[in-house]
Amino acid sequence: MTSAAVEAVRVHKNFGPLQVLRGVDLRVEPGEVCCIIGPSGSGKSTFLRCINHLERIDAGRLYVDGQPVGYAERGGRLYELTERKVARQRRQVGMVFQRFNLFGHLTALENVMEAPIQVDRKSKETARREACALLEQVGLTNRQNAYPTQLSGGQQQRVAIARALAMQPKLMLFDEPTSALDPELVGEVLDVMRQLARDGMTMVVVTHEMGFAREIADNLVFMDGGAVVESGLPTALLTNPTHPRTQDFLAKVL
Amino acid sequence: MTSAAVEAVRVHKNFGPLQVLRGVDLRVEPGEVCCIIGPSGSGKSTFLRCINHLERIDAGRLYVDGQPVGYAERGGRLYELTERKVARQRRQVGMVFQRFNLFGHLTALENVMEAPIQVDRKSKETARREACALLEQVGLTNRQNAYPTQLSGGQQQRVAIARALAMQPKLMLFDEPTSALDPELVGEVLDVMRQLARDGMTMVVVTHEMGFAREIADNLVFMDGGAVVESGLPTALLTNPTHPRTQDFLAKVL
Amino acid sequence: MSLQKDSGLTAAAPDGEVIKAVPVRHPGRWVAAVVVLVLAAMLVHSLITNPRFEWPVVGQWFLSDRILSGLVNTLELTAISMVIGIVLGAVLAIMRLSSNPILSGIAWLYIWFFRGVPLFVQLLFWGFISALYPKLSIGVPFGPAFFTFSANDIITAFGAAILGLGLNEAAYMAEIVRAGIQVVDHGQSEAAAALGMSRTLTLRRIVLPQAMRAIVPPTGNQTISMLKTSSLVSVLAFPELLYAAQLIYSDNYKTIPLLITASIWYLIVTSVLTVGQFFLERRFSAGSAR
Amino acid sequence: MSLQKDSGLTAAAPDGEVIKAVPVRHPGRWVAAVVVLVLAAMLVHSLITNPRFEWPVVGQWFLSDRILSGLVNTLELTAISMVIGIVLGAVLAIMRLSSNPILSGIAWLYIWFFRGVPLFVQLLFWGFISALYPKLSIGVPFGPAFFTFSANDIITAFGAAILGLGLNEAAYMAEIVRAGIQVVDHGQSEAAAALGMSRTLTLRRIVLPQAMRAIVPPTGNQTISMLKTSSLVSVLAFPELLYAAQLIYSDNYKTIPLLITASIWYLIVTSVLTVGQFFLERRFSAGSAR
Amino acid sequence: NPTQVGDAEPPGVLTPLTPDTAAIAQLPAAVVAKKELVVAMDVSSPPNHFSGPDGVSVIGLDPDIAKALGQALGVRVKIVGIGFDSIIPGLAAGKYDLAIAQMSPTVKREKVLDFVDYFSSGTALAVRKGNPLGMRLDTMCGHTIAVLKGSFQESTRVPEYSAACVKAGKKPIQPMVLPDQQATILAGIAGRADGVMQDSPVLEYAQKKSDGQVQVIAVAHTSSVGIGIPKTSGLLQPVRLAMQHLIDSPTYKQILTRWGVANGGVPSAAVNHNSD
Ligand SMILES: Nc1ncnc2c1ncn2[C@@H]1O[C@H](COP(=O)(O)OP(=O)(O)OP(=O)(O)O)[C@@H](O)[C@H]1O
Ligand SMILES: Nc1ncnc2c1ncn2[C@@H]1O[C@H](COP(=O)(O)OP(=O)(O)OP(=O)(O)O)[C@@H](O)[C@H]1O
Ligand SMILES: [Mg+2]
Ligand SMILES: [Mg+2]
Repeated sequence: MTSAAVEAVRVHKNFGPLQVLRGVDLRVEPGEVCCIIGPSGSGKSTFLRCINHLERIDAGRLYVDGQPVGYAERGGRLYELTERKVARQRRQVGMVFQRFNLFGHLTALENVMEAPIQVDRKSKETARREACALLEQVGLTNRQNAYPTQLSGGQQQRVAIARALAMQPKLMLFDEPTSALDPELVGEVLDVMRQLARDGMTMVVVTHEMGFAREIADNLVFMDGGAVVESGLPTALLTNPTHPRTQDFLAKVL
Repeated sequence: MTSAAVEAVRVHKNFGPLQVLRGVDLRVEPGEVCCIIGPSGSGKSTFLRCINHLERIDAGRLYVDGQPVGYAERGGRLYELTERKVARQRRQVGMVFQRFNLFGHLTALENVMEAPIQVDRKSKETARREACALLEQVGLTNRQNAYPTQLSGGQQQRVAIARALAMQPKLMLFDEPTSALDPELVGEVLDVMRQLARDGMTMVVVTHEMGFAREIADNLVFMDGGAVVESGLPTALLTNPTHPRTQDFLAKVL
Repeated sequence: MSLQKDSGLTAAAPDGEVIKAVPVRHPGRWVAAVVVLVLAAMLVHSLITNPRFEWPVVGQWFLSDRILSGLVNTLELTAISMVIGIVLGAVLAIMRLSSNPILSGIAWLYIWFFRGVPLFVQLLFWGFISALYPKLSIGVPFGPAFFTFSANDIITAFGAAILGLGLNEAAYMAEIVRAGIQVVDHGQSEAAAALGMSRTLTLRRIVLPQAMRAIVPPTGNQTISMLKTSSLVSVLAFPELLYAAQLIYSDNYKTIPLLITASIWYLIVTSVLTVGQFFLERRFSAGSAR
Repeated sequence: MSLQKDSGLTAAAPDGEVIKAVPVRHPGRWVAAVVVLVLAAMLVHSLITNPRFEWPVVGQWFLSDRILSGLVNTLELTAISMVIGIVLGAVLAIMRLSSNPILSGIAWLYIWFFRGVPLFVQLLFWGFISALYPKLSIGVPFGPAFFTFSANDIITAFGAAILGLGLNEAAYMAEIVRAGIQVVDHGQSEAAAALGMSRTLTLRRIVLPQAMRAIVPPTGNQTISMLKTSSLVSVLAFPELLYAAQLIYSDNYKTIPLLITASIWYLIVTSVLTVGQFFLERRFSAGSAR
Repeated sequence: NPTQVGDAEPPGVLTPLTPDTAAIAQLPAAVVAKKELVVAMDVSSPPNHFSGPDGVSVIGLDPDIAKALGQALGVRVKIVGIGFDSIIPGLAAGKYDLAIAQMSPTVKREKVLDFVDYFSSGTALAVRKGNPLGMRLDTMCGHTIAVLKGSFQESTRVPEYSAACVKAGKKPIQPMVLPDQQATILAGIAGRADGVMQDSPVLEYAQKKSDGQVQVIAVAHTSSVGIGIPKTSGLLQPVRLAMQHLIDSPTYKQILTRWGVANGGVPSAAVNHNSD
């Protein structure tokens, strides 16, 4: 059996007294597109951040590609990874943040080129070529020399997507990647993601757009109160939710 | 004839060589809800920011409540307003920013209370009472003592809405007020806004959610390339766009 | 919003295994720690055993009237001139950032001049302003004078010290406050403006509190530095801590123990200020991600 | 994405009237400007006409060898000790922010000690270390020594000055750098981490460049301050600018004109540094909203 | 609050000086009016002028001379202990009337101030305990000698010795000019300097107080030091007369003896008697 791309087993995460994740169970197969929906504050972003070890989980087990995230497992014991090894683990995982977090002192193009040059040690020319191609893909060629403060919300979001893709990760974590995009662009981003899916990239996508989820997801997950309530094929889940909380949530979709 | 709540006459705005607004014409009647849709980078946010004089326009005329924004008109000439008078003008206009811009050093509750106390000189108790009521309306009672960095994206967005409403402005500018919200909450925010509309508040709402626009708008405006391309009743515009650019845009809506 | 009430969904299922991981070993750091500790031990050992430090002399002077009154003078000078420096510095920083070229020009000139001229010279200037301007007069510029004072009457040695230290400090504080203000995200003042807050109000309630994170540590530097800088006023024969020690050893030639005495006092005051800085920083880091 | 190509929509319509507004009048500011200008004019006038300034003496010494060589020494001292201070300070700041209690403890101790002890005492210590430890030895701590040197051979006066100034400066710079790093939004390092950048790389490429906006102005302060602070090394008989002037007037008693000479030089160097600071700030403000 | 003469008097009885009517007659009107002379000196150099045990008063040879002059001139004397750098600006500012601070008259300095001789001292060479380098006055060539900034040793003695060295084909002396008295002593003790050259009373006092950590090994030359008087103050003549009056009285000897510098007397109150 090949190991899952992401496997979460009863993952718990607290912020002080606040229990944010209360036993998340999830399995994402390689090459699968998994969409997570759920109400605001249900812990979707926190879960994505845990997958990337930006937050430490408090209990449970979380594996990416069969490896525990942030730890090495030997003889049933967990050993913290050194910072360098954590970085290497993260290298395989791309992330688009909900708040974008573009590097403020770099232009759009430089934002995309930075990691390929510094982490992958690509040459400047190669990095620039690839970055330009990515920016073109998301329709930003004409704003590539603007700094993040000079970009519109949707432009920033597209740079964030391009920046994550530039590292050619095996697994992509998208946190509401189309929240600032107009319907036209949502369609374009969807195209990009379909292409990535065809190329075999695994994706975990938090989204509020049901149409988007329906279009792209292999597996749709509904989270609430820090746990996975229900999951399944998008068409099935969206049309025939079994759990009352899911029914409730979907009933309110416009 | 009463003056329009917002009147834009051939408004131009450049950032250096980049012409962002190229003659925006728009009239919003008092009590009207005007939704603006349009592709990313078309100048929607910039236009909202101009209405609040956060950006200076370069040409054209922009009136709020019959007064030129940021200027006094006497004898056909424009006189810059003093900073104090600009502040008084802005006091009447509420704004929810696309990036929220919550005050980082204040909790959710303090964010909402700050302006009523400092600008309107309300007592602490009154301000707190009203703020709590607003936060309850957007479903945030349990997180009211969290700082912005401790809030999820959707929670931040709701605090931003509550903060703007706390000043009881005559005109509200919403820049994608539901981008980070799940469908359930979108419905709730829609309820809040409907109530505001019933109470006679004028609103200008930039949004990417067509369903939302259809539900709430009295007038729907399609912007592209820094100008208003087409406007009209939402049902009419969404179902029978006349301009090819609008048709194109709407065709791609999922 | 079901997050707060226990949703019951996870209660039934067995809980996840709590993460108990073996931390990363950092042998290099332990070696560093041991090296530092050994060095510190050697230092302390030699401090205690080296007869040249003459600890009995330190003990004898540590609480003497002369040292203590010097200490009080130092604290007084530092406190007053830092207050002047911080307040005036904040005003200058705001002027410097104003869009008005006149205000920002004046502030620039002030900062340039007072950072440029050595404090020592400034102190002498204020101390002996009467050498340059024996009479100060209020009146029409280049015209008749209405009142005339003797400069020596107005500016005492203490006044000269405070003027010199405070005005000089203001120039440095202005740069620190300016840096702090500039670092605060512009979106914060936009949001405040959109709520109808005036520029002053925005600065006071929104920008400065967030700027404090960048302002406090360098201000701590300046304050601790001022403790020691104030010893320059010895040129005006104002007996602060270090000068008191110098006067004592200039007679009894116990240079090293007396400098140690003064240094211990400076370390004590620095410790108190460092603790104060810690609490200030904590207070102003509310809401920041770390 | 039709923004860039001219959409043709607005071309046909007549263009909006360009905004030409009468700016707000600020009579108060003009009054302030006039007052400052008049004061400045009076100051300059009195500077030029007051015979006590003895401008001819200033002119005579301004380019003299002794003053110029003092200036060169000052520049040298300032440059070297600021480099030591900034580099060591950055290292200390990073140590201080490390999650490792050993590293951050060592940095804390360093900062506490070197901010606490007066620079004057530190300089005396390094300069006259042989009065305390005539022999320095390398060997087993508390055990036998392998090599033994005379302290005076290792630490020259210049070396002592650099050590004293540089080590002291590092403690202050550490606080400045720390403040700068802390101010950068945590999301920036998270984004870098998510891209697989190591902590060092993140610091170097992402955090520090943005921290510079908070770091540069206080560092400008420290550099300009160091220009003048370095005159404390006169206690090591090292003739920098101010001390050179003092030596001259202690011989010919032309105190005021020689202090003016030195001050003018300090002002000139400060101007150059201020310009440098301006360009550095501009360089690091790329991408910031103002 | 500048340091003033308090009650901290060292042992030894001084006969009060009688007023000198001739000198009083020449006092400028301003001084007569305020009946006070303000005398500036630094406070770093025992036994000449240093801080008394109370930390406030200035005691030593120079304060005693100042007080005696006050008695001769029939005015109060206020003694201000101040950093050296403040003395000249203070005189120019009219804050102080006179400087009695062991100033050696030179041609350059006489352009700024007038000087009336009141004392003379030799130059001493001191070294570390036990004289490990075997220093002598005639073996200083090539060695580092610590001197005080602005002292006669700095301006004249060491350059003279150094010139002699060069003339004899040896290496010149390396002067090490330090800003205060204690730094010169410390440089000697620490071995930073091979020897210290200072006024003999200063080094002898240091030898006593430092338990012999510095050791005076030679005393040579004598030169006079003067009371510094601003050129336009009109005080030159009255001070000269009063000083002569003091020199002629037994009080002068009593003062010198009291501070252990009995052989430092000058025969007359010479004006601008520079040693260049
Ligand atoms: N750093 C933090 N400290 C304390 N509480 C936090 C922190 N980060 C998140 N939370 C809380 O954890 C809960 C889950 O947050 P999270 O960001 O994961 O929600 P989300 O599902 O992504 O919501 P949204 O759809 O609104 O983005 C929220 O209640 C939030 O307030
Ligand atoms: N401060 C600025 N400096 C330079 N260009 C800017 C600035 N702000 C915005 N722009 C540019 O102006 C154009 C319009 O921006 P605006 O934010 O108004 O777009 P928008 O319609 O709100 O788009 P979105 O839907 O993506 O938020 C964009 O191309 C953007 O890059
Ligand atoms: Mg989220
Ligand atoms: Mg926008």
